[in-house]
Amino acid sequence: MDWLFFGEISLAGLAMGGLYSLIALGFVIIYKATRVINFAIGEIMMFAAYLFLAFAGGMELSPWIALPMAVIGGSILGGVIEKTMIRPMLGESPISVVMVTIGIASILVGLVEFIWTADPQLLPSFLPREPVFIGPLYLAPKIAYGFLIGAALLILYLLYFRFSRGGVALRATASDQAAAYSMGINVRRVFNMAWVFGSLAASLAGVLVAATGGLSPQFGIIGLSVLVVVIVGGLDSILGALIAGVFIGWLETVAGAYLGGEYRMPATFLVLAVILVIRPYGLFGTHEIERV
Amino acid sequence: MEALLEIDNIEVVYNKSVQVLRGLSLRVPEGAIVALLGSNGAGKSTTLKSVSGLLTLEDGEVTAGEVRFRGKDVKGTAPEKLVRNGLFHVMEGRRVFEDLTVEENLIAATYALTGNKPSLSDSYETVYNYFPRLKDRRKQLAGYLSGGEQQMLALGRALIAQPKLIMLDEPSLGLAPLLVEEIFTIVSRINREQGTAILLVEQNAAVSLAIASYGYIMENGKIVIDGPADKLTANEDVREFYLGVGGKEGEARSYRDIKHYKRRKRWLS
Amino acid sequence: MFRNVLKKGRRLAGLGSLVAALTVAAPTMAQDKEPIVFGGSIPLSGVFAFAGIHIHAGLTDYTDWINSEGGINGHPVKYVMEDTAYEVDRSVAAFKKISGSESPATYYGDSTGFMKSIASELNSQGNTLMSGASFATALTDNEQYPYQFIPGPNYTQMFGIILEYIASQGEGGDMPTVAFVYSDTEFGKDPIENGKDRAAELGIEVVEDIVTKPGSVDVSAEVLKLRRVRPDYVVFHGYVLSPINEFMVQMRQMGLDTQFMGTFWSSDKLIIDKMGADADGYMGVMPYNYYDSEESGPMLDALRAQAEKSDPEAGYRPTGYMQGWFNAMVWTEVVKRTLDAGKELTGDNMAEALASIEDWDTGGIIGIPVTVRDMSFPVGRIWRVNAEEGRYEPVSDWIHLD
Amino acid sequence: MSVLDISNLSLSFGGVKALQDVSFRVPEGTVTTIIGPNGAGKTSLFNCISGFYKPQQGTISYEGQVLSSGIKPPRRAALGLARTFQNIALFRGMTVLDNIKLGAHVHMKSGLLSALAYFGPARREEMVVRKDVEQRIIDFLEIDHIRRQPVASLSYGLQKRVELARALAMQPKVLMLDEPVAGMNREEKEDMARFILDIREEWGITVLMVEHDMGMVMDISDHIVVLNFGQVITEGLPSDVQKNPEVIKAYLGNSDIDSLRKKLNPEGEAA
Amino acid sequence: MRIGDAKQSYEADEAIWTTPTQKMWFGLFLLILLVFPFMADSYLLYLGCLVGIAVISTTGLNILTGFTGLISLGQAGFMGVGAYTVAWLSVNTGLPFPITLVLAGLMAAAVGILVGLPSLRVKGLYLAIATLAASVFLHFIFAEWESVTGGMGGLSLEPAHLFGWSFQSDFMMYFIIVPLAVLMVLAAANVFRTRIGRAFIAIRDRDISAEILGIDLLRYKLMSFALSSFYAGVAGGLFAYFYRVVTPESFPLSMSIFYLAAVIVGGMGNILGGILGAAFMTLVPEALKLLTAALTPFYPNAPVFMSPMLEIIFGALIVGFLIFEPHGLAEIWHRIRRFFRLWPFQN
Repeated sequence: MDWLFFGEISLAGLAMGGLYSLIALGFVIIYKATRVINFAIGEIMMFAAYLFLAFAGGMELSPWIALPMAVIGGSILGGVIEKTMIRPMLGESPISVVMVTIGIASILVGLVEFIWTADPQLLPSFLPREPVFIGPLYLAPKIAYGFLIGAALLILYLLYFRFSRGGVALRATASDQAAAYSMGINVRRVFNMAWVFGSLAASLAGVLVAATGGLSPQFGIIGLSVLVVVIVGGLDSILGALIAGVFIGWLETVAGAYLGGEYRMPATFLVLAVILVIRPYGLFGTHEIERV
Repeated sequence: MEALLEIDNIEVVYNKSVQVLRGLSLRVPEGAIVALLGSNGAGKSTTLKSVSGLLTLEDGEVTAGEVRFRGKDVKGTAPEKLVRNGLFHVMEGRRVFEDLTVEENLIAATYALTGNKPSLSDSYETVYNYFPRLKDRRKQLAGYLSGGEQQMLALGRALIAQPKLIMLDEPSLGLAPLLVEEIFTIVSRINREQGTAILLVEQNAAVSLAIASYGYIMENGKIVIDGPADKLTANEDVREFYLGVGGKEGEARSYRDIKHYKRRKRWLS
Repeated sequence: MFRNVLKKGRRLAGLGSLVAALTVAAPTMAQDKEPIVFGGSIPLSGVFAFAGIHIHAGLTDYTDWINSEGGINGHPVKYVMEDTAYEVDRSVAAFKKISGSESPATYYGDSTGFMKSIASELNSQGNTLMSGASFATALTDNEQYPYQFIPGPNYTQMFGIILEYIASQGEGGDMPTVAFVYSDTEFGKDPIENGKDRAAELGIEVVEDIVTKPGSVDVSAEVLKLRRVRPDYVVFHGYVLSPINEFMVQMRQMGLDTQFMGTFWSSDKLIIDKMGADADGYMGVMPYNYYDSEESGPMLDALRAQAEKSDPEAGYRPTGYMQGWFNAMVWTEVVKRTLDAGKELTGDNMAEALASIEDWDTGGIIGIPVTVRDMSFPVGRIWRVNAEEGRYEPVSDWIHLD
Repeated sequence: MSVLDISNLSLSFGGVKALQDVSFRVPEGTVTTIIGPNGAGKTSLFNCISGFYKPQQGTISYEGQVLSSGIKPPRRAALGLARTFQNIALFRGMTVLDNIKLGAHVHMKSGLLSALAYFGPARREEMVVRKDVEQRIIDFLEIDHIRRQPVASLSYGLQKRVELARALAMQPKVLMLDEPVAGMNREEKEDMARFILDIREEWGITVLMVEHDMGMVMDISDHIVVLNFGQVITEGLPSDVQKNPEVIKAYLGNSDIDSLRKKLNPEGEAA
Repeated sequence: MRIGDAKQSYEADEAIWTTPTQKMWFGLFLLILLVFPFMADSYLLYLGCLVGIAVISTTGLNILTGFTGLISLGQAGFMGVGAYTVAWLSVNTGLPFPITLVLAGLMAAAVGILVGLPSLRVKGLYLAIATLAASVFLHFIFAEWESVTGGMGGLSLEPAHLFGWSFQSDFMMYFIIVPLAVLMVLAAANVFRTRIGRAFIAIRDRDISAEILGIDLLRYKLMSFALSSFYAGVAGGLFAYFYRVVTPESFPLSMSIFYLAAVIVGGMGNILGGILGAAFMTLVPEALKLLTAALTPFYPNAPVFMSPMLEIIFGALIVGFLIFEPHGLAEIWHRIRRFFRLWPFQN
């Protein structure tokens, strides 16, 4: 076995996995606070990436201005979606809400095709292009720097949730909605913030992923991989999202490299199936006890 | 004295079909402890929820009557606004945020303070002063606290909010008698030292009436007996209510007799 | 983004006035003759929309042009299409709808899957000739698909042309090595087996073959794989843009001097537009002249003039446009030959007319006269990106396979 | 003769002891009631009997047979243990009639194929059940006027009655009722009490219930078991239980309120 | 008191059509279905067949998701199993279509049972993801098991045949698809008149109390999966005969979503809803295409800018339905009927 090759593959996979973790974090924030499974997360990522394209490519702004603008745009989109389409669904069955997010995904794809046409796109390159070597291991620079930016936001988020008052409100709402109300926490605002923060993470990841892989209206399919990540990690577990994200990213890449590209999805879904059988609520998810 | 909280003839319906309160009225004067007693399913918790606005979360609705807090009608006010206005509801089962630490639980309660923020570290000290045990455990996850400590934390969160009125739902639930006494002693102290009025919902009549000045007993969504605490204690009806003993001649038929009466009626009709 | 919208808005307005003109002109041309109908299942949305939109433009412009030339033997041409989103069932629906109401003589199919599933219907109706976006090898089987043809070389033949070019670059016993990179789709897998056989015949070693999903995927692992085997050539097939760009950029960052090549749908100018300088040196196989090539000819000039007329602001027209135009051109030729022979426009008669095409001068669309073989036009040329000029330049002569 | 025999039952959830060493018997043909303050473990006990919770220790015998934890809830239902729930557990998407017919599920046999075709065995069996449900239960519980209504539209009292009807359709030997009259008004309670007594007397079904309404409990129970903090404090006839000081303390707390008041409020009167 | 209570027998009371008027309408409906193919052009026929297939599959999914409460994102996968079964049998054995369709249903049911196995432990959206995983595996098998499935190129098959008849045209296929759809919908309605259907609904509404009533959860959940996938399998088999080519790309995830949307838009747990939802979801894109066609004379570019609009409208329809009419088309239908029943002349 070629260990150097394995090392390089693994490194690439882990870095990609870091971005998965970031998206999964966005997903979990929304789920934890609002109990909504957001099937449109891939499309929100896509939308932000197109915004970046518009700002950096179309309007020729510096990428470093375009990036925060696109990310903020994506998070505003999340907030608007919550306010206009998710809030009216409060109290409806989870499947109906999921279906709403699927509908939203379709709307976003249509919008993107309408505004930017269906042509595949490449984002203006803005990350350094010198090869990165970690010891003897080569790592593609886009992935390496993408990982660093993503990890920075991830750490920022974790610190915020751990130590800020807003983070406490979010976690309190996630833990017990009615009790949060009784504390004077404005729960509806927390819902909205969760969508904004969740979409923000997804948007940044969207731009970074699109910067390495390119962009098209079908970009949202990446949401499927993220779904695997959060189910494996546990829908409501931030830790789970982080670990599962890195793991699934690694697994996809290794399976793709050793078995062939057509094995990427089945390999991760196999892990998913195994997890569902042995730990139905994911590695770190909480199992809600039902009262008789 | 003008009452801090006045509930006037309210009716509450869940899911648009199940009526739980049927014309209930009660008053909590400023600075007083009032006990609301009654058996399971009588509608005690519903009464509190209809005041604090948490009813809507369970698809319940106040269909008639009025709720006034500090002289203002508060029906339909968002729960978080009520809290900021000085009305704190400690829900049944304590409902601490289990995956937050003790301190974070207290931080969460500071959301009740928006608008008037005194020095927060002072208010934490106040809480730890009443509940020294919480101070030792303030970095611990609330989920790992014992039942009694969780109840203390629930009360501590209420203290942070510096409310005019605390509505306490079944603080004795599932606690051993000694612990119940400890908690009630502190409740009484809070009332005295902070001047906070307390509406206490309980099944445990003795401890409640021991600290309350006034009591209501409810059944089937209505108040059946009320009066000053010491009078209620002496009242035979209270015993009857809780234990089904006695009952004055002619007032209540036995359920066994009713059976035959109804049966006859049915054959006749 | 906003510029794009604006641009599109203007384009729409322009077309609106153009149509007003056309509807006036059409009746005078139509006179008494029945129109010839070109039908089409066109992927204006979905994964293939980027090409579908230009195919649609090519077909529309050709129709306008031929009508302005007086139609086919005096018959006006009518182009009727429907969007399919590149989904087989919707394509079938469109076909049934259009063939039910318009009886098209010829029809554009948007995918291999559609063209296969419609074959039995087409064969039983027997009055429509079909070609389309697919260059699938299977469709050259005349037994099964008697009324379907390919408007260029099929994918296997494209691989043949590419491999022949690669072999021609080898000197003496020193044959270059090659890696195939293709998408995990029916389209992507089509020529791979045949391609390997052909490479073996030519003595070229296929050192690696890599399958990926098409579109936006991370390919760093695959790039690392190629880094191990260091192929002299990498041939892409079954992609439009991504992840070709990523392979090229990353492999160059690693210091490899691999030559990259691609088949028809992977050889659009899109690659230059999006990749910029990174696209330099990329090669593609293309049966038609590019819109901006230096070649000329009466038909190519007509095409440019018509494109200019229909949308003066669009500038360059992608290969999908050329492909759409060429399809319609072949249809016209076939219909004309059939009518000239005094025959009815049946599938059999048109297929026969198609098969009779020999040394046909395409007026500059294809640089040499072409002959139909097994319902395809096995011709092509290797082009190479000159990033500075922003276009493809020919690096080989036209290759006509026999 | 006891139909249910609970012995030394213990149950705990992660350190919290819900039941400790609980033992008692349910005599056949009686109305036996379990009472106790909130959180005393009454519903946990029901859940052990119907097989949802697996007690860590102790046994439950039913008609002399030990119900091991391998006997799952559906099997227990088939053996004749029927039950209603504290928070009504009707199927909200169905009519009253369908809810009740569901009770007869365990006694029906028709398979999927005959259900798809409907003609033949499935229909015959449905008709038999329909007739039985109509004549035996709907009539008895006086709910014929609502049989076609979806249960979600019914009042609380009627929903409880439908739940009872459904349990009866199971043809049980022991009927377990979890708070059958909670939340009802006096009239509804009277109706329910009458049904419970008739079920025992006319149908010979043993009733085991959990209830808080002491008036009704004392009137209609033959045997009372008192639980507090997961333990049996006492059991016996209603009249005996009422007088038991332990029970009084469990319900009223320390009856010497004056001393309690001093203890809780050492520094004087409440404001 | 309702008229329904005045029935002569319980049997009459339990019938699907309880009044002569209802029977008449149903008869009329059947008559229309019978006459339709003789009046319709090939496009309408095509749509008729498409709606028929969609009705079967939607009804199947409705059994699982609407009535039993088990969300499935694997419907397209199950249809694929049915389609490949038919295709394989047709290529390798040449059996007549009634046999191949039944086998397609059974094969899909078997796969359905396998996929349903986690349903005892996994609930709600986790289960939905488990079924999604299943459809990913199925797609993988379709694409890679070349000796059986023909790989990415798929399988082409001969027209359905029976007693020497070949069902090549849509006209002929209509007479297989539509009667089958009617039969299968009626069969599904029958199931919900019996204990099995009630058990499904009980599991959906409250699985714990269903258990107390003696309903073996695993058994009935698997039964629901089997029945639902049987319907999907038959629908897939018809799909295969209809298009006569089956490829892995014929059954994408978007198809599963399409059927789930059909169930929801129609009305979950409502047989009529399944029919309405299937028809609506199939016909709305067509109607929008008519709009495109109407615009094209004025804007030749209409097809280009209308196609993204279609996606936007599709999404907006789903979102709008769920927000404003969560009980779906069936509820709207009932409201219309109530309105007419309460017309001035009736009381």
